[in-house]
Formats: sequence, C-alpha cells, structure tokens
Amino acid sequence: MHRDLQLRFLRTMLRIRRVEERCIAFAETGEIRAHYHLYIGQEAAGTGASAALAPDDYVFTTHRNHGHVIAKGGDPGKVLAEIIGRSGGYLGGRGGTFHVAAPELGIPHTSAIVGGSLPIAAGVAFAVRRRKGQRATLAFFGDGTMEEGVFYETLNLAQLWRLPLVFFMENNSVSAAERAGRGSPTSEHAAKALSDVPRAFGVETATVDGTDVEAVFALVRRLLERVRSGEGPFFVESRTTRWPGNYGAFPKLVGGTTDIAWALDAASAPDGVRAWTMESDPVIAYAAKLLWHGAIDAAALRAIDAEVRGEVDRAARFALESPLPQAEALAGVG
Amino acid sequence: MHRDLQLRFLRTMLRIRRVEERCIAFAETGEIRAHYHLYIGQEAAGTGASAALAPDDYVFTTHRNHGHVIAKGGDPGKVLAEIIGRSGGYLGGRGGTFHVAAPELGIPHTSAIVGGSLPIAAGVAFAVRRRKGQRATLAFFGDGTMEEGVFYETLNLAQLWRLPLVFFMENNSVSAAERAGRGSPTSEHAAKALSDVPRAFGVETATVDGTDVEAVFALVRRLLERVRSGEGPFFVESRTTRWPGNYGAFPKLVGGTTDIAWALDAASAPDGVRAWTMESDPVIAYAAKLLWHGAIDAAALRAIDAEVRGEVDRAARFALESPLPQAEALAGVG
Amino acid sequence: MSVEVRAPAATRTLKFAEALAEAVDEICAEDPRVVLIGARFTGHTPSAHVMEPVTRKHASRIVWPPISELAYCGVAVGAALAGLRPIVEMSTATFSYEAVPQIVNEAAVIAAMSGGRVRAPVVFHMLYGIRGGGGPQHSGSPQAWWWNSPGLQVAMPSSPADVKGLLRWAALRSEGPTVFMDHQRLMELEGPVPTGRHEIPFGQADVKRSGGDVTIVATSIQVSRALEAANRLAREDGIEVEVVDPRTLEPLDRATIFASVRKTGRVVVTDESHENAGVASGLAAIIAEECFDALRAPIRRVAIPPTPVPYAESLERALIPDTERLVAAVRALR
Amino acid sequence: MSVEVRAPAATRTLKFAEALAEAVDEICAEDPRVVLIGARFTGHTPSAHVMEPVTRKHASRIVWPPISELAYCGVAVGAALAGLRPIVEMSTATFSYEAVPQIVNEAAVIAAMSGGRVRAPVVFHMLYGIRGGGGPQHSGSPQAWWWNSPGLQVAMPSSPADVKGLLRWAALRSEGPTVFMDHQRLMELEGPVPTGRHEIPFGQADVKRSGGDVTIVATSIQVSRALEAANRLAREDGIEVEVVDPRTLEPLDRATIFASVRKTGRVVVTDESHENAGVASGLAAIIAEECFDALRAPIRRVAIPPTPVPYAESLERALIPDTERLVAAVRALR
Ligand SMILES: Cc1ncc(C[n+]2csc(CCOP(=O)(O)OP(=O)(O)O)c2C)c(N)n1
Ligand SMILES: Cc1ncc(C[n+]2csc(CCOP(=O)(O)OP(=O)(O)O)c2C)c(N)n1
Ligand SMILES: [Mg+2]
Ligand SMILES: [Mg+2]
Repeated sequence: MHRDLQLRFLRTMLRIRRVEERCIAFAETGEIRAHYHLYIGQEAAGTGASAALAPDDYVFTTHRNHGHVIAKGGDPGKVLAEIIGRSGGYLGGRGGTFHVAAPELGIPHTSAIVGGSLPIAAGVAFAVRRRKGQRATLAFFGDGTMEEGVFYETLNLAQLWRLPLVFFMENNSVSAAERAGRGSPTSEHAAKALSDVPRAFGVETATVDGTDVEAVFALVRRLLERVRSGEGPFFVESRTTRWPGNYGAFPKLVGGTTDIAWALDAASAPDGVRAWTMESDPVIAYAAKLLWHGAIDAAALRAIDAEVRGEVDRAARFALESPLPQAEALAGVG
Repeated sequence: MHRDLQLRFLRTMLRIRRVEERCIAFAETGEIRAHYHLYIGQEAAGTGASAALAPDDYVFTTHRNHGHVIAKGGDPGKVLAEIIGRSGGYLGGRGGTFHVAAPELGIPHTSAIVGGSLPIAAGVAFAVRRRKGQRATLAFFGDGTMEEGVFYETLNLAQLWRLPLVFFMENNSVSAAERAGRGSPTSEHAAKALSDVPRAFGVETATVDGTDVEAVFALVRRLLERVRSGEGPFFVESRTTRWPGNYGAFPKLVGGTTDIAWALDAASAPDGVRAWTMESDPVIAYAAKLLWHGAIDAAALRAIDAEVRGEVDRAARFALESPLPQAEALAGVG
Repeated sequence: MSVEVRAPAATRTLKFAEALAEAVDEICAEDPRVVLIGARFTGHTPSAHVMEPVTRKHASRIVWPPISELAYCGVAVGAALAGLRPIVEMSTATFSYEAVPQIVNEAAVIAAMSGGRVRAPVVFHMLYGIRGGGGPQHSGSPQAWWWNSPGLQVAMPSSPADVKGLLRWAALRSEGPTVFMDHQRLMELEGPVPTGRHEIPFGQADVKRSGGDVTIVATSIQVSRALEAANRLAREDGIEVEVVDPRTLEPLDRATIFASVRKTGRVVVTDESHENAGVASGLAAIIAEECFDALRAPIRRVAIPPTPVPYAESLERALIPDTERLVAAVRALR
Repeated sequence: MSVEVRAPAATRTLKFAEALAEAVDEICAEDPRVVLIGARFTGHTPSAHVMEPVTRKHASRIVWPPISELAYCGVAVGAALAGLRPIVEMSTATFSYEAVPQIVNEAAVIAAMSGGRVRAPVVFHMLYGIRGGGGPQHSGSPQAWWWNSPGLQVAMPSSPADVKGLLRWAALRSEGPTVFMDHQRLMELEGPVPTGRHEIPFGQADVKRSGGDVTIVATSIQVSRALEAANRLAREDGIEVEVVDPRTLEPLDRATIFASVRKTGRVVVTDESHENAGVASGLAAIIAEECFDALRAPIRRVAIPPTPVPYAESLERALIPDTERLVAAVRALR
C-alpha cells in the first residue's frame, strides 16, 4: 500500500478519535445536553470504506455518524459545531449529534432511527441506477439494524432491483478473539452468522476485521467496482470490538484521552482500556503497524498526532465560538 | 391412513370448496360488496394442517381465511353470515370476509393486513410458553408476507424465545411442475428458495406439496409434537398452484362450480380449469385417490358431495336469513 | 353524484378517476424525473380500468415494489433526494401505517433539518375512507396524523378538476413532500375539468358554493355531501349554505375560510376522519381561535364517531358522515 | 419543579419517576399475569436509576425484546389475547411509529370487531415530548394520533400521584388497550402520592387548581406549566386560573371540563403535541361545540408550532409551549 495513503488513513482515524474524545469533554461541560454515540473503536471501518469511495459517492449513516462524516471529508469544526447545536454546524445546529450530515459531501440526510437511513440509501441508489449514473452508495449501519424489519425489506428490494448499494454493517459487539470469524455474538439475533441472512436473499456477502483499515479499504474498493458495473448490492459485515467507554448511554473516557505513545507500547495504556488497546484499538494498532513496517518513526507519529490535535483544538474552538442558531433558522422550510 | 380420517379430510375440503363457490354467487348478487379472497386450490393445506391440531390449539390466518376457519371446525353458516355481514356471523358481521375469526375455536382475531397476524400469533405462543402450557399455535400466511419486514422481526423473536409456533407459509403461486421443489417462483422476493431465509435464522424448515392433504397432515403432526416439547418454532412452506378463478381482485367461477364427477375423469373439466383440475386441484385429486385406492366408490363420493352441498345450502340460507346487525352492535366496545 | 364547479372557459366533463389518470399521464410525459412506485391510483373502484392505458404508455416509468411499504416509501424519499420526483401509489391508506416512520420521521423532517438545503419532493398517494365493505382495517382515514406532522403537505381534492390540478402541482412544482389523499368513493364523481395544463398551487381554498347563512368547511368527499346538503337546505329550509373546500390542509388557506365564517357566523366543519383530534377538530379549533367574534352558534363537527369502522353495510351507515348528518347539523345551528 | 395536589389523608412526597417505579413494582407483585416487554420506563432521564431495583426484583417478569417495535407490540397484543396483561415499554415515543400498524390497526380494533368478546388489555408505555436535545426524530408527541384512533385509551398523567394511579388502573383493571404517555421531563417532578394501592380509573379529570377567571385545560407536563402560569397570573395580574387536567383523553371526562368552562367562560387549551390537529385542537373543538354559549373569548391553543423540533437549545426554546406562552395566552383573552 502506498505510504501517502497509509498516512492519510492514520490521520483520518486520529482525527475521528480526537473529535470523539472532544465530544466527551463537551458532554461534561454541558455543551452536549443529552445522550450521544461515539465512533471510538470503529475508526478503521469508516476510514477504510470512505477512502475507497469517490468524492461524489453517497454515504448514509446512523446515530453513530460523527466518524463517517469526518471520514468522508467532513470538516471537524462543522461536525463539532453541529454536535453542540451551533449555527456553524453542517445543518446549522438543527440536526445535532444524532443527525450530522453534509449534503455537499454526498451525505444528504442522516437518520437516527434504527434502520431509518437504509431505504433512503436504496432510493438514492435507485435514482442513480435509473439515470445510468456511476455514483455508488454506501450505507453504514449497526448490527442492531438487523433486528428491524426495514432491513429485510430494503435488502430484498435492493437485490430485486440490483441497486448499486453497499450494505456496510458494523457489528461492534464482537470479542477480540472472534473478530476474524463470522459468527453472530448477539443475544438479539437468532442467526448463527449475521451474513447468512443476506446470502439467503442471494446477496453476496463479505466479512472483514473492522479494525484493519487496509483490509476494509481493499474490500470496499473491490466491491465498489462491481457495484458500479451493475452487479447489484453487496453486504459487508465489519467486525469490531466495543470500546469500554461505549457501554451505557453516556460514553465515558475510561482511560483518559488516547496517548499516541501506546502505539509504542500498548501495555502502557491504563487499566480500563489496556486490554482493548492491545487487542482492539484500530488507531493504535495501525500506528503500531506503520511504526513496525518503518513507514513512520516515533517522532513522525508524534508530529502527526500533534498536528491532528491542533486541528481538532481549532475545530472545537470554532464550534464553541459559533453562535447559537436563532429562530429565523426555523423559517421557510415547512 | 385410517379411512375415517380420509373421509373427514375429503368432507372438510369439499365443504371449503362449496362455501367458497357460494361466495362467488354472493358477490354476483351483491351480498359481498367489495373484493374478497378465496381458498380454492389450497383446501388440502388448511385441512391437513388443522386436522393435526388439537381443538384448543390456536390458529391465525389472513385475508384468505374462510378455509382456515372451516378447517378448524368453523360452522359454514356462521362463516358465510360473517362474509356477508350478518348478525349471525362469527363476529356479528363486524369483521366480514377479511376478518373471519372464531374465538371459540382458537382463532381469536384475524388480521387482513399482510403480516398483521404474525406477531400476534407469536404473542399467543409466548403466553402459552410462559405459562408452560401445551397449546400450540399455527399461523397461516402467504408468500407475499415474506416481503413485509414484520415477518423477519417475528421470525427472529420467535426463534430467540423458542416459541411454540408453526409458521405455515402458503406459497400459492407455484406452477404444477415445480410444486414438489423448493425454488422461489416470485418476482417479488429475491431468495432462490423462500425457506432458505428462515434457515438463516436457525429455524428448521420443511417444504410440502400443499395439494396433498395427507402429506401436510403428517408433516404438521410431526412438527407439533416437537413444538409442544419446546423445540421452538418451525417454518413450513406449503406449495400450491393458483386456481385460474383466483387471478385478479375479484374471483370468477371460470369453470362453473366443481363437478365431483371430475374425480372420475379430470379431463372432463371445462376448458378454463381443465389443466388446473388435472394437475393441481387438491379436492378432485384426493377424491380420485380415494376412489383409486378403493376407500370409496363413485356412489359414495356422490353421496358425500350431495351431503356437503346440502349442508352448505343450509348454511347459505342461514346466512341470508340472518338479520343485518343493528347500530347497538357498535356499543360498549370503545 | 355530480358537483357544480364554476368552470373556466374551456372544460370537459370527466370522472374523478379519469382526471386523476389524465394528471398522471401528463406528469409522466412532461417531467422525465417523475417515477411511479406503484400505479394503482384508482384502486379496486369501478373506474379502476381508466389507469390501464396510462400504465401501459408509461410502463418504463413505473416500478412495482414488493409488499414493503416502509422500504418503498423510504426508497421514494431517497430517490427524491437524488433528484427524481417520485410518486408513491400506496393503494389503501391503512397500508401507509406501515410506512409512518419514513413519511413522518424522515420525509417530513429533511428540509427543516437542513434549513431547506435538502429537499424531498415526493408524493405519497393513498385511497382513504369508508369505501364500503372495507371493514375495520381497510377503511382508515389517517389525514389528521399527516396534518399533525409538520413538514408534510396534505392534499384532499374533492372534484375532478381539483384532483388533476393539485396532483400536477404536487408532482411537478412542489419542493416538499406531500401526502395526497383521495377518497375511494370519489372515483365516479363527474365534473368539468379545464383543458390544458390545469394546475392548482397548494394553499388555495375554493368556495364550492356561495351562501350567506351557514358555512360548511368540507374536505374531499365531504364537499359532495355538503353540496347535496346545501341544495336540500335551500329547498326545504331556505337556508343558503356556503361550502368552503380547503383543498389542502397544509398549507391551509385560512383567509378564505375566515372570510366565509365572518360572513355567515355559523359553521359546520366536516371531514371523513374520526372525530377525536381529527381534521374536523383541527379546523374547528382554528376557527374557534381566530373567528370567535364572528361566531353566532357553536361550531359543529360532522365526522366519524370514535368507533372502528365495521364491515356490515348496516353498521357502516351509522358511522358515515353523510348528507343526512350534515343537514341535521346545519339545522341544529339555528 | 413541584406541584400542589390536594392530598388525601396519608401521602409521601415522591418524584414522578419514583411513583412510576413503585407502580410497576406493585403491578408485577399483585398480578402474575403481568409481563413487561422492555422496562426502561424512566428512559435516559436523571432519575433513570429508580427503575433498577424494580427490574432486578421482577427480572423473571421482564423480557427484553430485539429492536423490533412492530413485532414486539404485536407480541404484546397476542399475549393479551391469550390471557396475560403485558406492558410494553417502548422508550422514546417516536419508536412507536414503527408499531403503528399493530397499535392502531390491530390492538385498537379487536374488541370492536368481536363485539367485545375478545379483549386485548395491553399497555403501550412511551416517553414523549421535547426532552432537550432530542432533535427532530426523538422529540415526537404522537398523542393526537392515538386519540384519533378509536379503540385505544390514552393516558397522559401530570403528577406522581396520577402516574401511579393511572398506570395501576391500566395494567390491572382495564379491559382494553392503552397508550400511556409520560413526558420525558416530568420524571423529576415531586408531589404527594397516597400510600397504599392508589388507583385512578380512566375518564376522571382532575381540577389541579381552582379559579374563577380563566380555565386552562392542560395535559401531562402542561399541567405544571399551567400551574406556574396560574401562580404568576394571580400574582401579577390578579387573574385566578382554574387548571383542569383530563388525565385521560380517551375516555374523556367532558363534564368536569365543561363545568369549568361554563364557570369561567374563558379557555386556553394546551398540550405538547403539534398544533395542527393536535390534542389541544381536539379539546378546543369539543369545547367550541359543547360550551359555545358559555364562551366569552376565543379558545386559545398553546401547543408546538408546526415545525419539526430542532436540536439546538436556542431553537427548541422557540417551540416549547412554556409558561411564558401560557401567561401570554391567558392575558390575550381579556
Ligand atoms: C426504531 C428505533 N428503535 C430504537 C432506537 C433506540 N436506539 C438507538 S441506537 C440503538 C442500538 C442500535 O444498535 P446498532 O444498530 O448495533 O448500532 P450501534 O449503536 O451498535 O452502533 C437503539 C436501540 C432507535 N433509535 N430507533
Ligand atoms: C400491509 C398491507 N399491504 C398491502 C395489502 C394488500 N394486499 C392484500 S392481499 C395481498 C397479497 C398478499 O399475498 P400473499 O401473502 O402471498 O397472500 P395470498 O393472497 O397469495 O394468499 C396484498 C398486497 C395489505 N392487505 N396489507
Ligand atoms: Mg451495534
Ligand atoms: Mg400468495
């Protein structure tokens, strides 16, 4: 893999991590008023998949959208401003953390209803196909979405109509040991392996370790070629392991902010996140890999991290300084 | 198979056929005011499955319910009275053709919404299981129901909770040649074989020729034993071939009423239904089989048919003479 | 049944169903972005067949979806986001219940969330009301829910000219999502329809009959019933009724309604949804708030009493807000 | 926030959430037929934890369903048909949109269809309203839809005593299905709760404050806001406001409302659903119809303006029907 791309992956994943950590700070200071969802632990999936997309391809996401928007090129300042409900946000603060979208980046609308985005994504793909366009659509969604009927309705319809759509399911509750497998670890779905289900609909499926950014990128790039040539929808199961801070409705920074030095020695991570950092952290793992392969050295890594932290500091400042939206923002959209 | 049971099967199937034919007459005279659905061609499925049930087992059905209610022991007079909206109907004329139910026979409520009955059936099974009861629940539904998300939600939930429920799917659009197979002949479902889908959820499935009453009976009896012993839900695909009169929203008596003599020579059936009678009519086929095996002779067959016709004549008269429900029937149920 | 409409220069007499079919034909012909998801606009009514030439002519513009209301409504939303102008034909309005999440919680909120940058110009067409023998599950009138859901436009045409003019406007000009509700029993209604590209922008009420004594604000089929009542009241009681048809509930032309109420001081509001928090209640509340000083009698509502709609004709009759009940309501005002 | 309720002999002061939890605890203890499908009655509110001892104690009475609202509501209906008394806890009310077909078109019609022979005593509990940062998809107030759907009872308690008394009655005594709506922001409200098995039969409004000048008919959280407004108006304007709380919309205690209106002649109706065809409109329409002669001023509605609820606090504030708006509405009546 080309080094530029590798560094881009690393930077994007770090950017997501730092933005998400900032959200926890914003929740602590009351800037985020209600519960919210973070992408920590899934950065490689969103980053790898989005890197394979063309700039004008469509992306759909969920309540857990921050990372997807940033991976698609979203400006961290506008993302954070949206998350805290400011007029400088992508939607002027009307959508908030559950709904970050960026129409100008091919993310026209984000639903926070489980399964809500899926048929809309299929509709966009349907429009593209009718016009014989080349734009692909990729829909991120969680394993829980496979408990909702709309998933099956959409899958069936997408397969019947051979829509140019990647169903990118993020199974974020897989243990580290099982991540390379395909079994279903949930107590809420009866399937032994979730990807058996789309296959029963005739949809081709692939399972990927969602903490491996290069693997995700390679898989999605290959599928997108086939999608663009009309081979119909595909289903991807991206398997990640839940970050300990993500249990419960209000994320907690259990081990403090990520210290990039953990890439040199993951065992130095604090108690609450040590095992997860060693086995399941896609950012630390990738930084470690690039170090190991000599793509970067420790100093370069620190420099990149410092750069990203600076960028996200500026983004947070932008968000905080962005004015509250005023009632006029509600006008004329009835 | 015991001859009494065989004659019971024949009688029940004939009873359904004659009631359904009467519906067409009722539609022609305006007694049925809107569109409606007939069970002609599927009599063996409902009859065989219901015969395997205990009297207090639960049955759920759909818009195409007339045959299921009769098979469960429904009185043809009360069924016909309900179909034409009379106070003597099972629901006093409040439900009508889409909703024939018979609480006293274990059919508490019939939904005419595609998939509407399924979770309710699961709920009944859930209650039975919680109370460690022995009553089984069998839910009839059409292949079209597998296009609705609620089917998947219910299937998943039933399998997770190991509910004592038989999903009895009637695929009524299979060609005669394919009836013994398992392929999916619909243009509305992407699965190559519909039963692949429940299997992906870990639910055991079986496919049966739904025009073969003894096969259906044997299969369901076996599954019910397993259901009662807590082995969880099962999925049956019963495959039948559409009766030519059932195309379009308003059934037509394309070949006139069934002449029981066709059992002696199916080729003597009139043009519109000849091929179907020869290859796919469960009633004629079963009469012919009983004749062939010597379980009955032609005279006995004619006598049974005459008896059933008399019974259904009386039922129709009962229905027609039953008074229109009066506004009091609406009171006190808010 | 026939309704007098003040006719512009050139008109022809068409049935409601014919005007509807003509609108669909023209819409498809004029805007290549239009796609039809389902196309049974005329349902199972006696005039159903008038759609046949239209669906043949524009077959390439129609997709026939599986029985997956939730997904295909979402597909329409997505297609609209990507630049198509989809019209979803849902058939019986109660089937739209399956799609409430996509209609109310996606289509309706998109423009507001993005400050109008993202728009979903989609039409959800449905056949509502007591059609005769529909029973409790196929006679639904959900118009009040849509009106209660901000972000949706709601059209309820009452005449052949209006259905054509409003549907053309919704499909070709509207920037937002529209729920378009036709009463099943309007299809046979005849009336003059302007030749040419007749369009009616939303938000323009129409005074269907002038009169100085009493105002009836009536939607959809209630306009025909109100006009019949008006004729009878003029003949039998010498009461001159003004019939005001809002044509769209959202946007609502308050000025025209208020002008009539201020003139007559006596109001009956009528709509074929259920009484409690129904459309008649919504209209009555606005009038009670804004025209209080002009009122000389209580605002009477004529709507469906709060009882699920039964099947038997004798019971249905007790619920329909018919001419008789309108006459009685007007008489009670004096 | 604290509300004065005329207290019977023995009471304790409890938070709304505590009274709710106590009710659930008692209900489970007293009736073995009760089963809970989901049990997060207190949502993500600050008092969420008060349910913990209850869910631990009654763990065997709780099933945690998959994210399948449509199916699990149907399961509850079926379980009720089979003799259980299920309470479904749906969390955020907008999730109930997925289950509209089962709530409105199954649960609600069963008793009417069978003339009351078959009953589905199920409680659908949900947390509605502008909770703060819920954004357009998690701030929904669908109460008007339920009220518009005959066959459903609708409860909207406003105080700790009422939530306990009404929930007990719904769960233990009701014969029909109930939608039970708690406002997310009520959970912290404190008030006296009678000791013992406090129950409030449906259909009994409560005068929460007496006054002779103006009536505010207020539901749920609007009662607190109305009481605050009343105190301010008494202090600042010398206006004595009577606050009438219907407690249940269906059945509705018209007599108590009418008596107050006839006494004061001036009415504000308020509910936190959207204005058009919302609950405030439904109540206003009834009053306009039945109490016209007593009215001395227009009936003012204070509800959510017809705009999807935005995320930013500054925008939310513009929509909440708060004390300020109630005070202004009352002042405008004079
Ligand atoms: C229809 C609906 N039901 C319930 C919820 C509440 N909810 C929000 S996120 C979530 C879990 C989703 O799980 P999954 O799809 O695996 O996504 P993850 O949070 O794991 O990324 C639930 C139940 C919702 N938003 N929409
Ligand atoms: C939710 C819903 N959508 C659409 C319909 C209209 N409808 C009635 S029967 C039917 C076809 C059902 O097909 P299937 O389940 O195979 O049953 P069959 O009629 O073949 O017995 C449809 C679409 C409905 N009743 N409910
Ligand atoms: Mg998940
Ligand atoms: Mg079928």
